[in-house]
Amino acid sequence: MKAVGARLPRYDGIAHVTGRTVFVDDVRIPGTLWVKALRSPSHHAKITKLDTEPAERMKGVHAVVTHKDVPLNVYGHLSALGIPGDEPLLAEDVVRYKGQPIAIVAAESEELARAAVEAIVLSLDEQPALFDIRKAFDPDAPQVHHWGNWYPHFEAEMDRRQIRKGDIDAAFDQADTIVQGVYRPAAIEHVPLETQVCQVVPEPNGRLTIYSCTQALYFSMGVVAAHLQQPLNKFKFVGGTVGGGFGGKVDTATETMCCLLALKSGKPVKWRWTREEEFLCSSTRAPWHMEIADAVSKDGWILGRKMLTLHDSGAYCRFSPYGLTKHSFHHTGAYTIPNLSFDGYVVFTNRVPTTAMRGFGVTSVSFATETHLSRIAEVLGIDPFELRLKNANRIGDTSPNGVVYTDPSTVPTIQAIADSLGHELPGEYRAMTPAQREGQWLPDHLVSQLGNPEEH
Amino acid sequence: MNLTVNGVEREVESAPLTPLLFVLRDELEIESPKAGCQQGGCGACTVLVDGEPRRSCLTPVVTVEGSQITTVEGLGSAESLAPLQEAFTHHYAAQCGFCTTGMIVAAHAYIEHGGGEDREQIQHALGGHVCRCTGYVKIVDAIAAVARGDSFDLTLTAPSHDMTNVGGAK
Amino acid sequence: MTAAPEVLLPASADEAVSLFGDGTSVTVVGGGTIVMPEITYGRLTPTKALLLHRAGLDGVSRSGSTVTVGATTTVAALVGEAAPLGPCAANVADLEIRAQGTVGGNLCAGEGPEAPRGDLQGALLALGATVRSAGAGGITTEPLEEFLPKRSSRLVLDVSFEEPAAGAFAALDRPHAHTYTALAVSAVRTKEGAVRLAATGVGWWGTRLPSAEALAGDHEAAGKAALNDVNLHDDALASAWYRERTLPVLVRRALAQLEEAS
Amino acid sequence: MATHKGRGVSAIEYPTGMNQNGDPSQAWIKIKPDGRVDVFAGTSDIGNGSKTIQSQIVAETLGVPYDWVTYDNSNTDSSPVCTGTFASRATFVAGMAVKKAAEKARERILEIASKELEIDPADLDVADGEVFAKGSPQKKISVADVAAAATWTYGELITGTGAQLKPYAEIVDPETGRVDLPPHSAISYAACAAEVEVDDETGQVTVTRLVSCFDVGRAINPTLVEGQIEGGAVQGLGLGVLENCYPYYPSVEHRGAQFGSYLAPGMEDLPKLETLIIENPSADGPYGAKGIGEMANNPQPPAIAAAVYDAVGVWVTELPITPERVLRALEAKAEPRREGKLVSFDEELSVNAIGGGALRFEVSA
Repeated sequence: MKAVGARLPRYDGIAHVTGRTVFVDDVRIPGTLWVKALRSPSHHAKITKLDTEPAERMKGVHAVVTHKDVPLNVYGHLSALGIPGDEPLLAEDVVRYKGQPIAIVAAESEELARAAVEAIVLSLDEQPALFDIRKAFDPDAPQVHHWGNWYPHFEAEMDRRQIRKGDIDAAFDQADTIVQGVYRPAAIEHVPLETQVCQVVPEPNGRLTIYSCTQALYFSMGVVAAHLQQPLNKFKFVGGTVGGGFGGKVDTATETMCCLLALKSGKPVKWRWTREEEFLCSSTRAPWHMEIADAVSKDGWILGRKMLTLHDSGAYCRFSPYGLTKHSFHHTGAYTIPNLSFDGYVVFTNRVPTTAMRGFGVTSVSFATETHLSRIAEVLGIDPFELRLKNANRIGDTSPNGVVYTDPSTVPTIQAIADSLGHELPGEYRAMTPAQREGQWLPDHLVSQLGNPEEH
Repeated sequence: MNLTVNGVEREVESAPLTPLLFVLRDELEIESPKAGCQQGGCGACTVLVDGEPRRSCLTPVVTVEGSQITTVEGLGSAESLAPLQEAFTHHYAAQCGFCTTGMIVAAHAYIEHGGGEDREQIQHALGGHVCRCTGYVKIVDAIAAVARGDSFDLTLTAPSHDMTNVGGAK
Repeated sequence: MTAAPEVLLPASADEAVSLFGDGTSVTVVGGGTIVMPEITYGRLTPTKALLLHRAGLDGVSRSGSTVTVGATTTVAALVGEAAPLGPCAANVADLEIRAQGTVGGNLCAGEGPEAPRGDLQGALLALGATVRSAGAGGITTEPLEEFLPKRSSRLVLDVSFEEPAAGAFAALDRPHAHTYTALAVSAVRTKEGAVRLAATGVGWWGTRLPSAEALAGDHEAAGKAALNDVNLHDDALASAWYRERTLPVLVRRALAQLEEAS
Repeated sequence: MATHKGRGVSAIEYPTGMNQNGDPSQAWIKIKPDGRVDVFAGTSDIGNGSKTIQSQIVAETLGVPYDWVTYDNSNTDSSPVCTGTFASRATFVAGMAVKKAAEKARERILEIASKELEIDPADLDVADGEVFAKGSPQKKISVADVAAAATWTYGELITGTGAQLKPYAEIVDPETGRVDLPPHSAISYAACAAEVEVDDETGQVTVTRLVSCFDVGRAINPTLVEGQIEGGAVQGLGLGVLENCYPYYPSVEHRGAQFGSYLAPGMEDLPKLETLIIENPSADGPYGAKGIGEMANNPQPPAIAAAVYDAVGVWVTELPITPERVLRALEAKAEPRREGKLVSFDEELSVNAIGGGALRFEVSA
């Protein structure tokens, strides 16, 4: 029988329903130490004193690790993409968000590890904190990041991501109406049912076996290897069975620290985040601030779009520059808009760093641009299905960065929704296909943006 | 202290206030109840205590001394699946699988108490169980199917000789 | 490592009272739904834990028109009661938590870390319930209003109320089975014809709404007046602003329900 | 009190694979002496079903039953590179890697079968675990016998390796954002309709129905695709009306640290979900598949926002659309500012007014 297209049973289905799937927390290793972290109680502060000795002296505490124990404490997870590192594995002289790890301990029980964390002496000099990305650019805003309050290292050391296409000023001159709006989706949690969890076993041959819930075994192995400055054959990542991820388990939030504790103590260690840590200290989806102004004609063509995006990156950049770039590439949504001017900034604040989450970079822009389109339909008095179909991207149209669309399905998906709701479309919209534009669907303003789909 | 877990009487040494969840997982090595939140908020740790669904993370072990504890292991096995296990498999009601065991145990109590196939009733009965993957649709489908008495053709199977897991087959 | 707490397992109400003593350093564990996470998360390290599951403090009894609810009666056991208590109990958390959480715990539930707890307090305040409790000074019986401020040092034995002529319960829609109610209003018409109103979610424990009661004949006016009786706060579930807008709505809805039920 | 009903729509697109590409996945396959198949890949299954999908792709490509395939993603010693399970790449990119590995193994199977059957490999096909001559299927040999022959007669191990990598698309002009290569592997599309009920006194929004249509390229396993769409729809519901780490954003006060105060959607929040799948195959995906896992939670929030407007006539453009935000909007009853040809909805939020002039976002009317 055919395997592709068939509703074959899940490979892991029987294991899941019988409770026999083994997640990281279910791996039993005798003699394992519990890990807990000393986390910053402050949103922004200088560390004036950090004394781990009282914890180290406690009976049953086998290792305490601070930034001094990390061979390469600051490593950029996306350095391969030209995004430099800014985030220390363990805080050095400053903490920039509440919950930031400062020191980690391994002890013989969870309770003891918690007590050891409490025994560490920490003194902080509180600094002014910044939470509002809209205020980050104010001259008197507190500086919250050593690079400044927004990411300055895009290509050519630009401090923003730009998209320019066509002639934006001409489009706004020609417009009958300009519709402007602001969109602000919230930070949300990934909420995997399995919290971050890791176990590390130091093997007799000097290798480390890392039981990990990472969504990306090799990526996380690369991160650990970089921090520890060791070759990949020093590590064996074991995992591949993850209790939900949604983007948050790309962060490699526990593995490196557990390796350091396993090496220092010479014993297996385990770190299972509490649900409260997961809610309060794990990275989130980013909050965004998006302003859109669309130049539209009275018959419903979108002639041009200006957009300004502020991405709340939290205290460090993690994957945010990547997310903003992806966001910019998709800021026209499923439509063809020939004239564009986009500026986007990755802005630092004193909240938990934000990271990838399902739909990374695009969930925000889909909300903004689609809600904006609904408003345009309302302003112009045009059926929202027809407005969308009219501007839908078609074969041969070009994307914001000049790439030709070869197989867009915007038209059939919209038609399918209209059908399922029993929404009557006029004949010309019912008959529309994604085929290359012609006739009434190729007005003058869309001619110059056309590309050749055969070349791609 | 003695507990009867999945029909087998077990002696336990954990301190009396220890949550049943950790007695099961850490002392008895019955790992199907999951430590999803330890706040009573997610249902991943739900087990049956004398047939009633209980959050094992909220239950001091001493309060269930002498009770019959049932986990998903006690409902059926890979070789002999319980109807709900068949239904969850057939309907793809598990994605990551982490909430699944708690869901099945709670659904078992729902069915045993005469619950029917009405979707709202199922959603109400299992309303405290969080699943982040499935959107719940297929979970409700599976429970409704069992309530209706559907039977499932599971002759078409995935390879059961190997369950790739963290750390290999168990 | 801290020593495991001493666990006290009374087999009768009398024994529970005697083991509780004046309550000093005793942590009472009813259903465990509130206490257990605190212990697990290391915020509460009991030296003595009094577990009530075998103390025989559960059950609902009726004597004439007086209803007495034992302290370890589960919230689930109240779901079938008349309004406002039944619907209020049904609105607490989810099926499994209701089957585990107890009335005593709900009354003694203090300031939750993120939102007010103790959803039943509103219904029982509206019912004019009295609480029988043990602790320093022996066993006392007092109105719930007077009990609430001292709840952390008392052991609840039972709570009693007179069956009302009619009752009503209105709450904000709960978007998720685990939330504490952001705001709820209970209303009661007593057999003598008086209207009693109370709310939860308008402060850190249940609150009577005397100003609203005084204007109960005019639902709109009563709703507005209710704002005089409360200290609204921001929390994880709702802002003071939002509670200010919706408390009058819920008072109005509860009074309308009450009128229908009467 | 009045409950108002409304309906809204949206249409979206989303790239498959990492933006700008450059994200490799690799796999290798070996065939046991009885023809059973071991697949080694480094793709984590986070519940999305990549173990199943990749096993199906291998079974299809090799022409063997699904339950002959054993899939091992358990560790980095035995499995090669996979950049990871994110960016909707587990089916599209990693699935392509296992397909290529299976194609190589299939070639070896046909070569050995060719020796056994004395038929040119080009004239052979394989299905249901048997290699047969095209046009005369009675001339056949089971894959099991081929594997046995490889092992015991020819002294060979049948393997195949595969790697998928689309080259990194450089931004060649940072002023305009132009790229030198397509920055995506494929683009998937979806449209959605939301129906809501809004209580105009409490502001409560209840989403009653979500209809979604996704172009999935090719549904390798239709039930798993439905599962992604349904799961995504409920996360989209959370984004739209429930979830918020910072209820008083930008303030960090009152963050919820419990399931009791962080409102991940529960079973009782479930609207009626309807899922439509259309298949417009991608030239670059395994069997035409695209990846839709991530975008599955993107179309609901704007459709819900439009539905709320349809119901009560206010635009709530901060997510989630909480009861409080609805009430505030109803109280403000803000009309857009109209000046010349400008229709401006959200003055007060604009960074025009803030930022000390460092950012300017000017729209000439």
